[in-house]
Amino acid sequence: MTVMEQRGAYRPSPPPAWQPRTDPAPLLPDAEPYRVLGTEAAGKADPDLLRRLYAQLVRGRRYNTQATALTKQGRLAVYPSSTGQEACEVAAALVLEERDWLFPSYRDTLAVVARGVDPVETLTLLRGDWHNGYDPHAHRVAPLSTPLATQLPHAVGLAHAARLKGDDVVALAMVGDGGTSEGDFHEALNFAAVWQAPVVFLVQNNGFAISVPLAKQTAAPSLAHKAVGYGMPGRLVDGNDAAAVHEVLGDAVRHARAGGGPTLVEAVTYRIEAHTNADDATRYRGDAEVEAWRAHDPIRLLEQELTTRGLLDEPGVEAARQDAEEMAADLRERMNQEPELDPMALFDHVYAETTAQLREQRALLRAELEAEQERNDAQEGGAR
Amino acid sequence: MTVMEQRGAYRPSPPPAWQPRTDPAPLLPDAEPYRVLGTEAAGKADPDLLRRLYAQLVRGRRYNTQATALTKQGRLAVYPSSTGQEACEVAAALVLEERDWLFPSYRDTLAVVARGVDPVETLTLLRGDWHNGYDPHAHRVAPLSTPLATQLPHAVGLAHAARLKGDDVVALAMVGDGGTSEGDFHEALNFAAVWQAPVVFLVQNNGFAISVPLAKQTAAPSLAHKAVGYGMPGRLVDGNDAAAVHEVLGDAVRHARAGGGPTLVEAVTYRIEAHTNADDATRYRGDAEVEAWRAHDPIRLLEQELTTRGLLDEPGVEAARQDAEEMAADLRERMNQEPELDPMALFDHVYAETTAQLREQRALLRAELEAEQERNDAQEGGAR
Amino acid sequence: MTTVAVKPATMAQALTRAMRDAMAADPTVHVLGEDVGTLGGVFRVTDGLAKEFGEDRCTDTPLAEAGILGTAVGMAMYGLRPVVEMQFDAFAYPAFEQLISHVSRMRNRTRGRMPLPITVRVPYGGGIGGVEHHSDSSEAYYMATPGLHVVTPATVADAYGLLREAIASDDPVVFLEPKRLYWSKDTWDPEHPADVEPIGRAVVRRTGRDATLITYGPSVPVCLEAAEAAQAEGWDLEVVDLRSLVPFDDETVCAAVRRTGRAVVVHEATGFGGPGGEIAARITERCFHHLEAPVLRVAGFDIPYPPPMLERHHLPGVDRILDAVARLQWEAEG
Amino acid sequence: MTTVAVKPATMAQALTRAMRDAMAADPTVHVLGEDVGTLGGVFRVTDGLAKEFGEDRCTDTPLAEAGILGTAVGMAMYGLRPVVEMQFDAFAYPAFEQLISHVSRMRNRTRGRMPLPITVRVPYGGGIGGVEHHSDSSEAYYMATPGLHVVTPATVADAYGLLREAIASDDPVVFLEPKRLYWSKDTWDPEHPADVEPIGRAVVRRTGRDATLITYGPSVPVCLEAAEAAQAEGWDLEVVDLRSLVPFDDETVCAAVRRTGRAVVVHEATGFGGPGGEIAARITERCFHHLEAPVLRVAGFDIPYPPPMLERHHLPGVDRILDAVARLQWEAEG
Ligand SMILES: Cc1ncc(C[n+]2csc(CCOP(=O)(O)OP(=O)(O)O)c2C)c(N)n1
Ligand SMILES: Cc1ncc(C[n+]2csc(CCOP(=O)(O)OP(=O)(O)O)c2C)c(N)n1
Ligand SMILES: [Mg+2]
Ligand SMILES: [Mg+2]
Repeated sequence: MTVMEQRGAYRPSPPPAWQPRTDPAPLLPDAEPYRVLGTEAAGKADPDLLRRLYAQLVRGRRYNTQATALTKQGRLAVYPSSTGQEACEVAAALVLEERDWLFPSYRDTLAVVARGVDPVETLTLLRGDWHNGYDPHAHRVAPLSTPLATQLPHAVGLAHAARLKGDDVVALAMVGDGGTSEGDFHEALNFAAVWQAPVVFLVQNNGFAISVPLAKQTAAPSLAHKAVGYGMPGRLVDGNDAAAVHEVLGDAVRHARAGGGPTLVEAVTYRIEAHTNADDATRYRGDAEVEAWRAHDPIRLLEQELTTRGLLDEPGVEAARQDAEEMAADLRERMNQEPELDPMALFDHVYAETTAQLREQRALLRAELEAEQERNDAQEGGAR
Repeated sequence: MTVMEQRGAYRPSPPPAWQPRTDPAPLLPDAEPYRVLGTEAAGKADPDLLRRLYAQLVRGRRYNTQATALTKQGRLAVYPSSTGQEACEVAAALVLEERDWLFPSYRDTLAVVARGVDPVETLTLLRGDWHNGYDPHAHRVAPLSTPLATQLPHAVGLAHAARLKGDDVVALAMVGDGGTSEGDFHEALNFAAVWQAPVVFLVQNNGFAISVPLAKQTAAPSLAHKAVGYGMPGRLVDGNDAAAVHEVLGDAVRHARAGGGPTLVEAVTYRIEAHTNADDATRYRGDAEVEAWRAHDPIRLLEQELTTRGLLDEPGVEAARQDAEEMAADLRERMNQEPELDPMALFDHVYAETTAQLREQRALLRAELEAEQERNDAQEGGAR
Repeated sequence: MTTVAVKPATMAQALTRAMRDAMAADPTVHVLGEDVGTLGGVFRVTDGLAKEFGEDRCTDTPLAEAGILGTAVGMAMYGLRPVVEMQFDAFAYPAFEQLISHVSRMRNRTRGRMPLPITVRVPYGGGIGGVEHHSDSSEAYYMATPGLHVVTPATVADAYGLLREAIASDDPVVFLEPKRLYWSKDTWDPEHPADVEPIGRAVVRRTGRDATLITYGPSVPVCLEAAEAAQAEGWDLEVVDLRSLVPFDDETVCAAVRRTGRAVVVHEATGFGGPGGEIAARITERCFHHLEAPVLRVAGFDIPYPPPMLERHHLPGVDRILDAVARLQWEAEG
Repeated sequence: MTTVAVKPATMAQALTRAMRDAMAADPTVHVLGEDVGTLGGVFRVTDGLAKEFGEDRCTDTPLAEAGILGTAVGMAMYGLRPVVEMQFDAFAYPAFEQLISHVSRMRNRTRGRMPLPITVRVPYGGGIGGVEHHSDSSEAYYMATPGLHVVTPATVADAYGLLREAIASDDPVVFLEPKRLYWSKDTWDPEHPADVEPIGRAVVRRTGRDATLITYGPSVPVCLEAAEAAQAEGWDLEVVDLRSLVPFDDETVCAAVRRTGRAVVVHEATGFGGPGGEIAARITERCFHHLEAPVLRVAGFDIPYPPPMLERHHLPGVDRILDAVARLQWEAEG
């Protein structure tokens, strides 16, 4: 038998049948951000929900201006404002059940407050008396995350653990447009999809990562298009339309709770203020763009819808304003009090049980502070 | 003016026009892996190219079996075979121009050899006499990368640099299905798309990351679908069809060279051997699957096409086999020689200029080796 | 410490048994990592766990170390006790940010409200002929990170006992497994894990009068061998196995050094910036007037880990240890 | 070293000038990082570079540190000299794998054929009231990694000179910029960079007879202040500014310690596993019989970096340094 004959006995066959692991079509986002306010869909929205959203938006805006004011008074080390993004912040909080978990980034203090955490405790990180002020378990809110996108795998792990335990808990994780470029974003979404973890990823695309505009961040058709690469649905929504954000997130949360797995939601919005009070936005963007977005203000959008439909009147507006003022006054007053500081606390929670090393260092600091106290007392004594 | 009237003066407008940054439709991969061999498309394929591919595939298979044999003889510390994946390996090498760059992973020694690097120098890492054997600049081949996906940003940076310098150089980077889960994969593809860097990403989806099957690695419709999330085209190709892989990669290389930016290519293939000689594949997969893929062997596929079309006859097959045997004999012989080892080299390339510290340590080792030598000489002297 | 001899087992087997027993005792213990399920890990240390406890308890993850550790953080937040396997030392580096910025700090950040009882198992060190990136000794990175415990066994009994303790700890523990001791064998009684000293205690493996070798993990057997060889040269060496780099057992170490007045720290990690500097410095701070000579270090050279065929020149061996002992200024003594 | 006084400038300005001059002199120098272009960096250290040299030379990257350093590796492979900015110390951690597994090893891996002349600028340290993750002193991680140079200026002139040298170096340099010295001012002559000592040399900033303070970066001014204050207590202190942690200048340091017989190492990084251990250990190895007391360390506590309102308790200050000097066993002297 010749070589060719030998080979002829072998008939290569087609590859084992290939099929897409999932149908990509339903995963792709709509061609335009989904909107409710000012569209026909608004008619189907629950009036009560719209009113609750409105009250929270007004509070949220006031919270933002108050916190920014506190930076000027030196009461906060830094504040990244979510002015203009209140619809996302508020909807993210309101869409969750009590048993669900929220994973905020540093910009999302408003979502944390809207979820019910004490605003003063929420601002602890940014005031600088400790790294985190609230008990994460009390309200099921993870600490505000500063390293970008690192909170996303946490949300996935928590949601996965809840599912393993048989609890129908959903985790909602927030991240910025810039944060989507980090490897952690990728790894988190992939784990979530493979594990079918009940988690919702909310990307607030506010146009900028500090000074870097979206065009330098990604070439994707939209950030929501990233979803298909993980095998999860991507949704695109007008991030200034509170009703739309609430609806899209609500769908995603229900989907996740029902065992349908994760969703990626991109909310298109805009950061009206500078990155933080320490930033100078005039270095990288013009007024015209800001003004165009001011004209699409999330509060005004909802206000118009509500008034047009007769769901809000002047006293209603006034009541919301009043409520927000009270919140602000309370916040102002409490933030104007000096926080209680205990330097010894530096050693208390490094480990479950302190080490011999840390005991030594604790003693050193204690002795220093006592000596300082003595010197101060002596000086005061001298002065007296 | 009442509050409502004041507010009435403000008319919220739609958001600044939203549009996808790129049209997603052309970025999506075909519904099935692209095939040439055994289809009508084969008629258009260049006979010379097919013959060249065939000769290289036969060499490649022989190279794989020879290298595996060398592990059994203790001449290689470890060998990750690309048996079954030769079409991808060979096409990746042949599709590039001399001035282009290849970024291989540890499994891609065959692509490196097919690009013209001395097989012995290529195997240095796996023999264990040094971490890399060849001069990367001589053949424009980066060192084999062991940490998964870390070579991808390198390829992007190099391609970007070439473009900045005005050189029409393309970088082709290889990675496995498992490697696509790493954050570096994500960051590399994103940078490439934003910078429109002339780089082609070739994912060899061989079904497994060591023991972990694709289904535990991703829920995506296909790995090629990830492309759309970066705003680059994704292509899906039968990785055992050398003509198809060459064509798809060729298109991507030309596209990149012409300034069209990066492409993600997923080649669907199969790892016929265990992960490496040290792995036991029976722990995680059955024979049936392997056999199904053996029946779709890249060499036989091409052989059938060539013989059917009268482009290959018995002497041609024999010549290819002969050529491969010579390569194998040469490799065997040269790998059976002990590599020259110079322990002092450990200190030579840590820094451009050595440090006082390293000089001390070098002296220490030299003294130890001299003492060892003396002891050995003394023993030999005693024995004589 | 009494170790009841029962039957010989390898260190790898003891580690497997530790996870198995921990999983059986506590349903919140979950193992995750690359290839830990069906395959049982590339070193087979998780062999059988997926079969016994199911894939939800011992899970093959996607291939992404930051993702593995990051999701483990979330699992721990929800009350689980994840045991994470990093496949090799150098492949833990992608998870560095999660480890430093979150795992080590979450308890402190939340004033104790959100502890993270995570065990990160890292096969480490050389001597197994591994190609590049498979032989790093990365303990200096972990030691420099407050909030982590850093533990490494050198005996089969310790492998079991320390891993059980690590998993039970309410703090994150980086558990460094000396690769080249995986196949070391010893008799050991899994029924008496309490016979093992707790995390945070060093153990004197050999008493001696002349000088003290301070070491851990893969270098413990080497130091014991060196101590035997030293007899021939007339030195009686004490050998301390640190077991736990964090917390560090100053008491045991300093007592051993004070007894002998001379000390050499031995480890595979590079010398410069490696663990030995810290160890030598703290011994000197505490035992200065007991020292007849400076504390010396025998460590890996200050170079990237060598290729397999050259690694023997890099690793601290008996001769290099004895040379260091010889440099402990014996003349000055009399 | 003569520094011709020309006009006062801040350290940040000197750094900008160094990059500007390097870019003007060498077209292969490229700056990249987050916000380095249009904004000029969050500390404005790259201010004006994009405008002067175009966005291709000073590039705002996507937000991904591993991607930034990883692409810089590729750029260096093609003959460019990337200068990478990491926005803050803790945000360099995502790039750790690229740094350790590639940047530090590529030259060695390729036997010198593929050097990577990359400068990684990392603003580091505390004292600026930064919230969590904005004040880390991460130098111990870099020191423990062979193949990297680790450099940190403490003066305006050094900021310019060392950065020029780092960029010109054919090796990767981790260039640590003390955040709280960014706005420190000094007269300094950019026309005479050669007046600056090269990388690898420590400099005695103040001579003294009684004890030597060994320090670097942000702690240099603190040590100089402490030395002034010590005069009042009757101690004449020498202050050594290391400038370069890798390579380490044993010669200058040991000469200074031998002169005084007593030494304290001062840095912000945590003590345990921090740079001070290495420094104290190597001094002791080399100067044992010149030491009247053990080399002591004044360092950050072994805790995660504190929140802004408590950081003053953590940072080594004048009092804590003087307390350490007082513990240098002066009684034993006479
Ligand atoms: C890992 C990491 N890198 C860098 C930073 C510094 N940083 C803080 S905010 C920011 C921009 C974030 O942009 P985006 O994700 O869009 O969120 P936004 O601020 O717009 O809400 C950067 C670069 C960080 N916090 N973490
Ligand atoms: C960062 C990193 N993590 C883990 C490993 C260990 N490892 C080596 S190969 C491999 C599987 C890779 O699978 P894939 O990417 O599909 O490539 P293949 O081996 O199939 O070619 C793993 C986990 C590694 N090399 N690098
Ligand atoms: Mg943003
Ligand atoms: Mg694979």
